[in-house]
Amino acid sequence: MSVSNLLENWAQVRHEHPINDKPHDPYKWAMAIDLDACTGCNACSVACYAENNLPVVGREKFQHGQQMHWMRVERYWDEDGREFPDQGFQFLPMMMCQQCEAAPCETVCPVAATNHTADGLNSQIYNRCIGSRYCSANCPFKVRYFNWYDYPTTDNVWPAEMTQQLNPDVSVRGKGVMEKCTFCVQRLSAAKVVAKGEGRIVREGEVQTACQQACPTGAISFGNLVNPESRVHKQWEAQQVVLDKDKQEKDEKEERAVLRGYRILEELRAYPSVMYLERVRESAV
Amino acid sequence: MYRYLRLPILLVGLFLAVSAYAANNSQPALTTEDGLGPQVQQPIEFPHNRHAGLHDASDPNKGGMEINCQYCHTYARRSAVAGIPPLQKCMGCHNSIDSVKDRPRIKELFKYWEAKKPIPWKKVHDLPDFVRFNHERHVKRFVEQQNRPVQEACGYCHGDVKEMTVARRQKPLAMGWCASCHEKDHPVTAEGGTPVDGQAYWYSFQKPVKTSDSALAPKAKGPNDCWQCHK
Amino acid sequence: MIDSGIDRRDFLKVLGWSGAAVALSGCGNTSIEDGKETVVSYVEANDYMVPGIGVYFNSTCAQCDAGCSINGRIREGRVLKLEGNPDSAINKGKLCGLGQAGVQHHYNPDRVREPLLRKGNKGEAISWDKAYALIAEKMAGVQGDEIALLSGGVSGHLKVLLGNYLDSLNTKNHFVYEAVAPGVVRAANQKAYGVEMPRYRLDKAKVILSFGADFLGAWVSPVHFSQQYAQFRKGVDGQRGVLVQVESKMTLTGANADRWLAVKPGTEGVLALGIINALGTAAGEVADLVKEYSLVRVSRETGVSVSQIEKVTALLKMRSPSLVLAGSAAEGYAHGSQNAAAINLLNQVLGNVGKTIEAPVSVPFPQMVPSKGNTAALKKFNDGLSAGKYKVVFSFGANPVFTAPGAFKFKDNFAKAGFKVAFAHYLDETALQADLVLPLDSALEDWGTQVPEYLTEGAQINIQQPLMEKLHANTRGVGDIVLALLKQKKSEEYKSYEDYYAYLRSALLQNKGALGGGGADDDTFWTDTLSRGIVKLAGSAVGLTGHQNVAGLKLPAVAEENEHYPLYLIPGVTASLRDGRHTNQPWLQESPDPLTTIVWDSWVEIHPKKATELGIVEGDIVEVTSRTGSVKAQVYIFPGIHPEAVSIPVGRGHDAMGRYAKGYGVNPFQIMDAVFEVETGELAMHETRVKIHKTGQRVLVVKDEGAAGALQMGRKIASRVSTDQIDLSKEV
Amino acid sequence: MKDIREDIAWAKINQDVLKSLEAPRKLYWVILFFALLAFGFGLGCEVYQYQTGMGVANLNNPQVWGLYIATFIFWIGMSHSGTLLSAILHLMHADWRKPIYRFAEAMTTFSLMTAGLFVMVHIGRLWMFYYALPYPNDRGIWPNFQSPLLWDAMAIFTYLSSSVLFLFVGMIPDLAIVRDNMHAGWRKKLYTLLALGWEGTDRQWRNFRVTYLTIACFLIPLAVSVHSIVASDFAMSQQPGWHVTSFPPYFVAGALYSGCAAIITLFIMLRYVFKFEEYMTLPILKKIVRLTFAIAMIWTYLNAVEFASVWYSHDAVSKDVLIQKMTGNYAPFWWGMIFCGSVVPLVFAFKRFQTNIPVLFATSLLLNLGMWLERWMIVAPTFSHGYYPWTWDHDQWPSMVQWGMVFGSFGWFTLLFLIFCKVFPSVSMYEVKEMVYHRTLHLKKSEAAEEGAH
Repeated sequence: MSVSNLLENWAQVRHEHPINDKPHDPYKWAMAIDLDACTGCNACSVACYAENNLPVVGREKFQHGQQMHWMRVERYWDEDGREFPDQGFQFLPMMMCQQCEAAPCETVCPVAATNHTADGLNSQIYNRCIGSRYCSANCPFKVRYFNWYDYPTTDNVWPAEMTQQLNPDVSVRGKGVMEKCTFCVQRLSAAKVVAKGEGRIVREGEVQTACQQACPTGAISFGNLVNPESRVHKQWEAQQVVLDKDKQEKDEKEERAVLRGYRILEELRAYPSVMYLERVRESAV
Repeated sequence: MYRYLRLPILLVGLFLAVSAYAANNSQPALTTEDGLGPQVQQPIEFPHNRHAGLHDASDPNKGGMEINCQYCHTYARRSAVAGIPPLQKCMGCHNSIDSVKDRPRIKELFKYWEAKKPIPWKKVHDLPDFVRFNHERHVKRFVEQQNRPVQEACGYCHGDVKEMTVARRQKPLAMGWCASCHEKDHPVTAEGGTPVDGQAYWYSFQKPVKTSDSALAPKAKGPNDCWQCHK
Repeated sequence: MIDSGIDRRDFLKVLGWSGAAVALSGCGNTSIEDGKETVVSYVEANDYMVPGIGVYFNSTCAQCDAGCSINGRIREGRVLKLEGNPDSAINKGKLCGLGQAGVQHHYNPDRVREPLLRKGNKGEAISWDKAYALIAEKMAGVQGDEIALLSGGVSGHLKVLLGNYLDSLNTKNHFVYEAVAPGVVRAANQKAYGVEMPRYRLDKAKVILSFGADFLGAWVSPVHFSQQYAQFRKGVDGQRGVLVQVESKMTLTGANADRWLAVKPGTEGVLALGIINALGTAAGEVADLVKEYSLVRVSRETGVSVSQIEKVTALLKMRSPSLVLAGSAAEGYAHGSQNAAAINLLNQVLGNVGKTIEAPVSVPFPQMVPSKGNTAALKKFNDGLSAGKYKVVFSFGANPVFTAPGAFKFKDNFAKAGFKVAFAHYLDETALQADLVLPLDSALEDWGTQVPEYLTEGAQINIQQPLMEKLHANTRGVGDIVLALLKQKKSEEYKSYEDYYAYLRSALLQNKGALGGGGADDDTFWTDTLSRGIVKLAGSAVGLTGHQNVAGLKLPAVAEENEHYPLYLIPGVTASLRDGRHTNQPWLQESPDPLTTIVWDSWVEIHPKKATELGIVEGDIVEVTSRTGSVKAQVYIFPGIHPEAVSIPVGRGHDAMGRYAKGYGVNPFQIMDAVFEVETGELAMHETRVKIHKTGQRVLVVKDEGAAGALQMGRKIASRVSTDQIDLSKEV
Repeated sequence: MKDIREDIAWAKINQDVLKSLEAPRKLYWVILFFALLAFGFGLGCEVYQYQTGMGVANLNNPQVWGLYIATFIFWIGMSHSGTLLSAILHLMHADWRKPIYRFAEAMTTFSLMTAGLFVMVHIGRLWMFYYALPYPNDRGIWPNFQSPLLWDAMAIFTYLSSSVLFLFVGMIPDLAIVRDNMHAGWRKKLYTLLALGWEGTDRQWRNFRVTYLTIACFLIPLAVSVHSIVASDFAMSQQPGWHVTSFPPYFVAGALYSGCAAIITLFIMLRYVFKFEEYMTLPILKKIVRLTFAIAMIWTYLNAVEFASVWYSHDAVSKDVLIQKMTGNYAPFWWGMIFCGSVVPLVFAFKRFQTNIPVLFATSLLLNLGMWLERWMIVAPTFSHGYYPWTWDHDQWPSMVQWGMVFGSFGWFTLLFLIFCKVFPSVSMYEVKEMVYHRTLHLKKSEAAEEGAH
């Protein structure tokens, strides 16, 4: 505590993003999301509401853009003058917090309510947040959601009966704090406690995020990027996407890469932990 | 002009001194008069001293029975939440202890049992809802790994329960208090990979120590990110 | 999972659960509180019941008829979340959004909690004894055929019990009604394959040509199909499956297609025959039938370009096996059977029967096989009502006042019935018209068995069991109610069953051998069954015919342009709201429609070309008028719809049901004309013609999509690549 | 024309200025009333927002800051000209500043106080704002010293405290005059206390001069840094339209600009309300107007630099934001800003308008409006048109609560300012005397020279 602590901590504050001098070990949680498998069914989004105590804000507030869904299922189509979007839509399953390694939100928070964990997550401490919303202002993906109202006491958000559905492992957020996707950190820490009790690290497949668990087509893989056995690791490797690059080597070659892994707004050097796989369309029809 | 400034200088100085002192002596004081923690009204005035207190050889009716904390509070070693023993646990013994069946508190107990109604115990050690505290980890570490006496291990946070009747909260259970322990007396071995070598994250209770065989298990003291305890 | 021998029913009774255990304080409370909250405490606890640790119980999802098995997470006696049961062959551990919202059905604040008896315009709470006595009283002296029961699809022991009850009443008037059901397709399949629902093997197909079958959204068994779809996309021996969707209004499946073909409404059959002709492999009768469907003619009638038809044909020729599906868009016309027959014929010509269309298995207990709901039943029921035939009417599992087409004037006819009893979860539109409302347990409190209509690997009986103590003391399981009513008639026969649970238990134990529990003792078998939540049965394969009689197959001439009502109204069935029975679950209301991203409201989808023609922009309130009636709703300009059609989603527009449903959106059923499919008598849902005009009002459409709409503005966000540019073989 | 009449008697100066503490025109009370009304309304809005949640401001997910931060920058900016007049011109020995620097310095202080309010108002959990202060605590946690917002808070606090000190120190000799001319009563006690025992001895004067000069020197870099740091709030972020290197000078220029415009407005008001025609003369006004014109042109230039650097960069996203500002929903406001900020000041180029009070009053108000729009146009379009198109906003119009607080802030500022002018001498008596004295000397000298020449 005291001044020595201040000075020491000061010196330690987020030197650089962790991958520069030492890779994460033993955990670095990451995702790979396959746009080709995603059907846009929204099961992941509902799972997130159920798992993370997200308030349903209702029509009025949704209209004002005050919705609280931690993940958005976005859909795009080509507007190139064709009469119909006859190659279907592109669904972006889940635009949620990308858990950036060099997160723009972390540096700007005046009270350090959001910061990096050793597992490579971008943590958000609700109780420390004062609601300056600077983090949201600086988030390129705009995936941080602010509690514009006191949802727990707002009519019809959680009527008495529905409070019983709330997950006790996740805080219910009051007004004036920022929140965002946590990669279901409550599940991660529960898994880590179990693993620690047995003196090992969390195994592949032992922990799933709520969205991943719900996804009927298995479009989402989540796991420990450090673990070479993990599906996520294999996918990132196969797609030649490297965490600490703002431009992947495969993209620098002249001909187009035959691989479809990419990260959104990679060039901003936030080093997101979520890799997406391009949607594929048959060329023969 | 100086005489007009004396008072402000004095006040500012006083404030700085007091706050520096307070920060270095970081135990928020308990506010009760007797210093034994706030009293909580429970449906049955449960005598912890009678159950867990020291055996009194001279008068068996006075002393305690030295029952291990974990005999009743079994959940503490199995779950993050300690919970409260089910009524069935009480009845397991009291069904066969005829000598005390006529005591008012035991009668009350039987009333609940016969009505099959759980006893509405009040929480004494009630952490704020956003705190993630894990009993299991602490019991495992102190009792199972370090072989410390159960009462000592539990007592770190729960105080000297064997001396109490109804449990009272003797420790502040505030963040600074948790940190004071984790930083000074009971460093936690982090599983490998916690940041070492000047490469820490925003908040760590103490600067991580680099060990020689860092590839295996670098040691850091205390939880090193906020999400360990905040949910 | 349960592994001890405890009887689930007992444990639930002694569970010391108090609802007040949840704190909502979240962030506000930063200090320690002393003695404010009560500890969750039990009277008795099992080994697996540890505070702070979730317990999982298996049950069956009741949000739709697909029969997914669920795995409910329970903490401190409260069910928190539903997940898929990995052991189920249907959903294999996955669950859709609708299914997950089941907890909101359970905890819904608008559930009916007491039996209600109509007193003028109000319901008066009465006791169950009084309610049963009242039913007995009203039933006295009423002839069997004056009693009718309208229900949704039922299966399992409930069906058996219900059948027994109807027999005891001496009535055959059981109308099984589902507002959105593949009734015509079932009939067409029966003709083409000899079964109503074959097993579709999407995962084995290399090409899927789907005529409006929204198998990823709301068609038959979407979670199962989605998993097969994922497999299909990965491909058989590395070749990624190709999906071509033919429909007039883009569904979720259409949005995922490699090629989406906007077809003129009602001409799906023409296109199918045109493709058969273009394939050139058919002979005999079939060749005769299709020979007049030249590419030029088909293209003219359907609006699909010649080159596109050629490409699809070439693809079908090149890649085999393929799978052709006839879905709700094809069957929704007066000539729906013909459409479906033409499409099924394409399967036959392509030789898919037996390859990607497999024989289903039969369930060893035919009495438990689901009675499949359809809309023809509603018509019969409605006719009976309008003739004033029924003195006592029961209704459950359906909300006909809401979902009957406006042209039926169902509400008025329903009022003609003498005494109307509704078993209901909510005071929905139908319950509001009833004389007696009996409150039901939620699916997470109730016992039951269910046999899914669409079976995957082998047959199975799904077990539905309570995941937690009853939320409201005075609700009853539907089985318990039927049993109680049955006891009124046959008290001797059923008096040994204390309740439906006892009935279920003994019924299952009686057939222990057949259910695979041969050697086990009763308790072990029962506990095992409950802990698994599924009874898997071998079942025997049903014979599949691959030859369709094409004699009767004749497609009508393409419909004339309708001067007064120039547009087709396509009711959109969305994956989350379906026919609107779950609209009162706020997660579903707030879950954006995948295609338009609209929430909490209805909309009218119009093609941009049509919109420009009519001078309409997004957010305009338009009046959509059919011969039957009109509704007003906001416009969403959407390119995925044929310019000659408009679409309004069904499921919203409730004027009762609860706080999350009432007053949001409009109900397109209200303006639906009564046009029927010629062969089956099913309601032709796509045959309603409408006109639209602007009202002059404009609103801001409440949607998730931002001001940039569906554009990525040059950013690489959701990127797309065509198969010839990538190499999928090295992927994990 | 002369800046001030040389023959004005010292006693008359005292008398005129002291009169402003007693009997202003009726208009004073009218303005005070409206200021109170506006402040009350703003206060009501804040109470409502505090209790209900920030949502009532009609802020939303991309548009998280809205008018609060825009108005915050506006007030911070306004503070700069006080320092310009009182400190910079002091060092440059521009003595025409003397009759007007006092109120300008007061303006600095009060606009900073108003700006501080917006930081509070915009925070989601106002009751937890102390987390942002670096106070020692038992948890051992500190604010994030990396955050520009924290630099901001510190810079503003330092600037505010220095400005208050500067204002106060500069006022000591005048307070002594007031003390000496006051009848016994609470005000006399107040001035006695505040005058810190000033007796006008040589030693006191010497110390006074040194202190005043020191603070002035200290204040100048502070003023420049404060607005640079406010600019850093934006420039240090990653957002398109904000991430611009030229932001700090651009902000400082904007700040001086809006401050000068405000000085013109307040000059005209004070001159009328407190009958300061003798001291706040048209020639002085003319100088300020010319200064403002120069700054306006600098601002216009920096604006052009910013647009050009975006336009010729390869950053398509930033370019999009710029195009959006010019053509999108915000176009009327953006063009309004260009009109008010770059076209309207051209009026100042005409000599006959440089002393035309009605024209100047109207123009200065327009300039202020333009500068407020500028701040809004910096903040809002980036939010509603950021990196991620899916979140582009379609409902960004601020609600009554936001507008209420913007109006309320003007009320609050006016209130503080008017009270100050009524309680303290808003024209520096001792410095006007100095000025008159110097001019007289100068006059005498030149007369003597003239005579000598003859």
